[in-house]
Amino acid sequence: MTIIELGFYFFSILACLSAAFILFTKNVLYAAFSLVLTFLSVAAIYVIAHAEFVAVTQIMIYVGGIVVLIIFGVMLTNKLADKKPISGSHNKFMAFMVALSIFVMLIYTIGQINFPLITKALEPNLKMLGVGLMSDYLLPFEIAAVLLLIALIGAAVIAGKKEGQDHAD
Amino acid sequence: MTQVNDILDWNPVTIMALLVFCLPLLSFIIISISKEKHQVLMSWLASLTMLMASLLSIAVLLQAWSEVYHTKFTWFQWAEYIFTMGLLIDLPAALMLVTVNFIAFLVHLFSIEYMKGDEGYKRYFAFLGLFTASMIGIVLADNLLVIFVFWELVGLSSYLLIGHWFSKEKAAKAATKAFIVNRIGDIGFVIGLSIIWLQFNTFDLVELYSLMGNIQVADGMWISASGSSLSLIWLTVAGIALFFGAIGKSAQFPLQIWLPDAMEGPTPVSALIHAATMVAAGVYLVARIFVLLNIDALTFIAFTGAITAMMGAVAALTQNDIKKVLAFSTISQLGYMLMGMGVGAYDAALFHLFTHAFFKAGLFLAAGSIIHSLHLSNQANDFDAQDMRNMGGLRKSVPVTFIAYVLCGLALMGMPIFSGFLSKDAILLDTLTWANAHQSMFFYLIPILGFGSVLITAVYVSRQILLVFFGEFKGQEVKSIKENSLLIKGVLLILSIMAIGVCWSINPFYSEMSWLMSHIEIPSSAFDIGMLSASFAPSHLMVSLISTSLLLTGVVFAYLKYRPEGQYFRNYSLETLKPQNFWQSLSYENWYLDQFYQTVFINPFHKITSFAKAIDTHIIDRMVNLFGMGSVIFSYIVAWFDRAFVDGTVNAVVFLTGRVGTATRSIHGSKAQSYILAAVIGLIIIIFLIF
Amino acid sequence: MTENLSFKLHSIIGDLSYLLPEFILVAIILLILLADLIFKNQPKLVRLIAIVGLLFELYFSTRQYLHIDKSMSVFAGMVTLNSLTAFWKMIFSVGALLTILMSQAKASRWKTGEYHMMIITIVLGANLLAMSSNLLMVYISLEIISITSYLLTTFSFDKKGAEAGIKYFLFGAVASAIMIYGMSLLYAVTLTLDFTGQQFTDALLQANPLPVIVGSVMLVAGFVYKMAAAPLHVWSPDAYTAAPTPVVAFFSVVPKLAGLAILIKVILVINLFGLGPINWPTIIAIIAMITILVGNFSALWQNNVKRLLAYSSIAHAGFLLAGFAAFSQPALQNVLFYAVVYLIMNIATFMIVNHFENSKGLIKVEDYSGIAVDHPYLTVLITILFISLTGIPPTGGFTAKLLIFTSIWESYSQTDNQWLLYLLVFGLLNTVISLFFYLKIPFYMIFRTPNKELGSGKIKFGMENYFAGILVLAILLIFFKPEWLMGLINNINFAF
Amino acid sequence: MQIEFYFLISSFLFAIGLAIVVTRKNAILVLMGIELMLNAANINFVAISQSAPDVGAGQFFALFVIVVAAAEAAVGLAIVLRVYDYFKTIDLDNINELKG
Repeated sequence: MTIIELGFYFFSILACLSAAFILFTKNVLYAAFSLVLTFLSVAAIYVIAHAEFVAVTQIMIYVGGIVVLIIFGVMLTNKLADKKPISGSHNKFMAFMVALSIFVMLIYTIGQINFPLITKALEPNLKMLGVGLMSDYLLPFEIAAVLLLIALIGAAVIAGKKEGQDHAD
Repeated sequence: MTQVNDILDWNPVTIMALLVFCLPLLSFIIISISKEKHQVLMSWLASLTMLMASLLSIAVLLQAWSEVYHTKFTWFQWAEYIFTMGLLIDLPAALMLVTVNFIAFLVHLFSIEYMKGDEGYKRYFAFLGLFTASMIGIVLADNLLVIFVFWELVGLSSYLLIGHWFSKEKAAKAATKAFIVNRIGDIGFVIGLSIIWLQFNTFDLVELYSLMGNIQVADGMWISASGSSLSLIWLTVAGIALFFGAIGKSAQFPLQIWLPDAMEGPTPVSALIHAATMVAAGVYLVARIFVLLNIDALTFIAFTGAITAMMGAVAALTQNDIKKVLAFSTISQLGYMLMGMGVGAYDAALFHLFTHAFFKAGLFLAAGSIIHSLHLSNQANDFDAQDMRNMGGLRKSVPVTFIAYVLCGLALMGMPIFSGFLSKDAILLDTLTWANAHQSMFFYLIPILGFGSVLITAVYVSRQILLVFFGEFKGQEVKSIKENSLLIKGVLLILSIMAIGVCWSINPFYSEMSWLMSHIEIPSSAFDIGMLSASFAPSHLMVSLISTSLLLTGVVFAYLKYRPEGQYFRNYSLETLKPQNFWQSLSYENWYLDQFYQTVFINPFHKITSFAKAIDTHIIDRMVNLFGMGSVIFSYIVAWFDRAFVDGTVNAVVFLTGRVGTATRSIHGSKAQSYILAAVIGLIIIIFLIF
Repeated sequence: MTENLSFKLHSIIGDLSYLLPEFILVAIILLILLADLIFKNQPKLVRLIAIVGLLFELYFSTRQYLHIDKSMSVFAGMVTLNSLTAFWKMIFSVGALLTILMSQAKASRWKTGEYHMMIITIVLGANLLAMSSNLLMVYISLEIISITSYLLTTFSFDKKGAEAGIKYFLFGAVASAIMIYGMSLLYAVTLTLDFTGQQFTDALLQANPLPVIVGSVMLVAGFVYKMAAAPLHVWSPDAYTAAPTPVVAFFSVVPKLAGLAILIKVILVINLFGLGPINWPTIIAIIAMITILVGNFSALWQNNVKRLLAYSSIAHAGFLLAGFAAFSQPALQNVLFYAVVYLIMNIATFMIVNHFENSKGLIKVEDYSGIAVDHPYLTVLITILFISLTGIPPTGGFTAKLLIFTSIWESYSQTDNQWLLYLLVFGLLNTVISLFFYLKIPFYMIFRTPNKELGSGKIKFGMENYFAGILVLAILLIFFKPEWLMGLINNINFAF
Repeated sequence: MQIEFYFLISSFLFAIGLAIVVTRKNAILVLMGIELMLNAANINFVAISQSAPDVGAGQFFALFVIVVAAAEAAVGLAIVLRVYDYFKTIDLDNINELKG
């Protein structure tokens, strides 16, 4: 067992455990921190899969952006001073059945896929990604820009303005 | 695939016919955009256009007497198929054209007086124009699809006219009922259309006639000239499915329930739509598609018609509403016509269609005249001018109406020298011939039902005449009842003259000598209908004698039972509402068909729909409920485990209540996520099913 | 590598002109943004920009429709352009134009600039979705539509809007997560994202059935969700009830048809000429049946007009799918025909409903009692529209349904797939059932006595009613002269 | 490392994400579940890109998913805040006023 394989197992188990923790914890803040852990483990898995840039992006955007947003959301919607941000759950039995059957189905499916073997070790691919973004993937790249613009404006409108209030506040 | 590329040219006859179609449409448009203060002027104008249309259609009839005119043009093209539209004027079409226009003209005239002062006067005349135009569309169209289009338009305008007094809840309901029941018949029409399309790739009637001439029937397959073959059963299905459309429109068993309710509309509308024209469209449709029908389909039609004739006649026996009696009698007479079509008496059935149109319009308008007179007289506030229990002795007050009513009534019974006798006898003769041609006794059921209906018809017509016109008036002020204006009287007189047999045949006792019937040719069908192979043709005289004696028996029976001195007449008042025995209630309630549909279709349908709604919006909650229960049980087990192994009882009870609380709370609400859950489950099921 | 790259760049620069309509859309978005920043509170200016821009876009899409006769792969295979996609683009821009025209009355209450930007963004997404030939492109354009839709749902800025927004958002996000998981499975099987290529088809044909089934179903689920067809329709009644009416009209047309466009495109590929593990015609037929059933039966008891129309649009999605289930070129033409007719009649209905809602505050069916007395013109219009939605002559709705049923029947007689027969009979029965609820509103308008509380009296006759009148005329015209529309559709080259 | 292992983890994360989405009442937690599901798909893409002939495709897809997820999260949280304004809670059980 090489060190890489060891790392892979370690981070996979970490990702799975921290994800399961989100499912079971009652405290929303703990869940958010556990999510950070999951994202970091997944980033590590990306690195093992020779996708360094994706891993960096994962850390930058997910850990640095989305989780921060989420934690802001938790804090804005809970009066932390009074009590812990606790939230329950429901539909447990049903959800368990559904998630289990989805999981089993996916496992079966994976067993049926003829995966190609990884023959070559990939060289660092940052340049390839950069060139790709400006050539083959130019159109999605530009469209994603529009998407971000609209999402930004929209989020500002939705979250910012209450009915009857002016631009002043 | 496309057989039609040459477009047939216009000629003077078809142009005239097109004009006949456009005139009522014009009247509809002009009246809709005119101002309300000109409404009386407009109604005269509408009558005038109808007069012009009638004259034009007579001109068309003269031209089409011995020749068929056909004009068509491309409507639209889809892939390699061409859909056309056009006019096909043969003798039945031309006769129908005259009938529709002439009766529409008379109804327009009648309505000017009848609807005077009505709130929706303008709307009424506008819709009348729309209806007439679409009816003419059905008559002239050369193409099943176009017929279907006008078929729907006729349904729509009839809907609007039945609901004319929409502020009456009953009228609005009746309109909806008529529309929906008709649509059920239309499903059959559409299925028939699709089968015909599949086999022949055309809807054009003339082409269908020639294509049907070239089909071959071999090994139970139905092979068209182009080589397309279908199992023979589909030919029967197509015929019956198309006939199903006619069942809806012509109010045949089992869809006749809408017609009695449709009497909520103004009486002239009932005369035009629900007696003379629209309901006859079903019969006319069967005539148009006659060559498409094979023996099985025709037998089906014959039995449906005969059963309806009997059921309608029986239901007419005990009605109290003057118009409902006529409505049921219409159902019964339409049954006659279809029975005639089914046994191959194409000419006789059409002949009955025309004679019936006139005398039934006469009866309805006479009834309308009575109702109008009673409305104008001084009666108590809650007086129901349509209820026969309020009438009696009216022959002195409204003599002209009385005469018209009796003349048309005699024609309806089929009394010799009246028009109804000629056509009804022709049909009965043919049913008997047809039954003879079949070997089984079973087929004699149809002539038996036919003759039986003659008897019952005589009874209910006599009953109505006796109850309405004889004896003493049951309302308050008999003196204030006045005969209507000259306009109404004139219309009634014209129609009652048309009820006399001489107008239709030189010899009013012998239908074969009718100028009309002898000209209608039975289209040559690919199937042997069985008329020709009859081993024994019954004598005409014998049929006439049987039917006349049945008729007289009926009249005598009716006189004995319903005569003004009799017990029935004396007891006949608003107080004795209830039918006295099972048979009477069966008749009064129209064989309990409405109740039957209510319990068998509508109630379960309501249940199913509310169930479906519940499924869509609540299934998740139900599932959650179920699993909530499951988790309660689960929690009990856990609790029991706790109690037994972990902790003391006190703790366990606390824990248990907590658990039950969570479980019940999870039963409520939770829609957003339940939606997701349901969707995911749906996906899993789909994947599972595919695999 | 460098030569290769410069070649690629050259071809991309050459391809730029093919995306002119989309560039115009982006330009409109930016212009509106600028206009909103520089001239504050100028709703008229914003509307003007949007309308003129959309007209330009429509013009260029039409040019594409007229001049492109074979499929061409543009932007390194990200999108394909042919007359079919150009036709879809025309439909989308007409839908957006009509929506903007009808939102006049209320737009000033919402944030006009943002509102128009979002409508245009959805059109952009729909255009790209219809064109895309790469799974990545499909995902991004679908997300543009979805994210903007979540935002627009909350644009009524009230409690209901917020609730519908969050429900829609959660449902949509899960659906897209499922969709990309399906994409990843298909990618694992085929090792390519370009689903129009040979490699994709070949790999699917050789693969084991289970991964293909799971992957395809998860992928298609995303489109079915966008179309609001069963079993992923549940979000739409809530969203339609709460969102502003013009937005609902827009939702019920543009994203739905965009979903249909990509669904057709993808399924024609993964059907693998009928050799694949999934019998797609049957699956589509079943989905169509369930969708029609759910739409019609749930609509029966609705009191809220918008909710009723939401279910009605679910049912129409079912009919669109039913037409597609026939799997033949004429069937596709008929689906396009139905789509156009549906666009016209649905938007026209919403125009009138919106008008009543704005000027008289009519929300429930009962509120429409006796409207006919004061507004005969609008009553006639709405009656014709409902007749068309039911599919009764003489309206375009009838012709469209007739064509759909004809193609199902033809396909049934050729393939003997029993499900198609069931679908046909079921569809016919459902047109009768739909009569019950479609007639409800005209019934109340004509046959009920007016509700005194709402007050009678004429209301201001808005500009949009003239547009509604024109659309109704178009519906009637399509019935009498269907070959005009048919001719447009016949020009389309269906080779993918 | 075999690709199967990546897929195994991803299917586990997907199932857990789904379970979170369906069970947790708090809207923000549901959002976290969605992010987990997206990550699961991303792992697949990245894993396959190691051996696919077109090396970049999977990684590009993952990149774009991350970008779109960011936009989606921003919009989602904006909507959550709006809901909180009106309902004073983000417990999905209580956000249920639109009825069928």
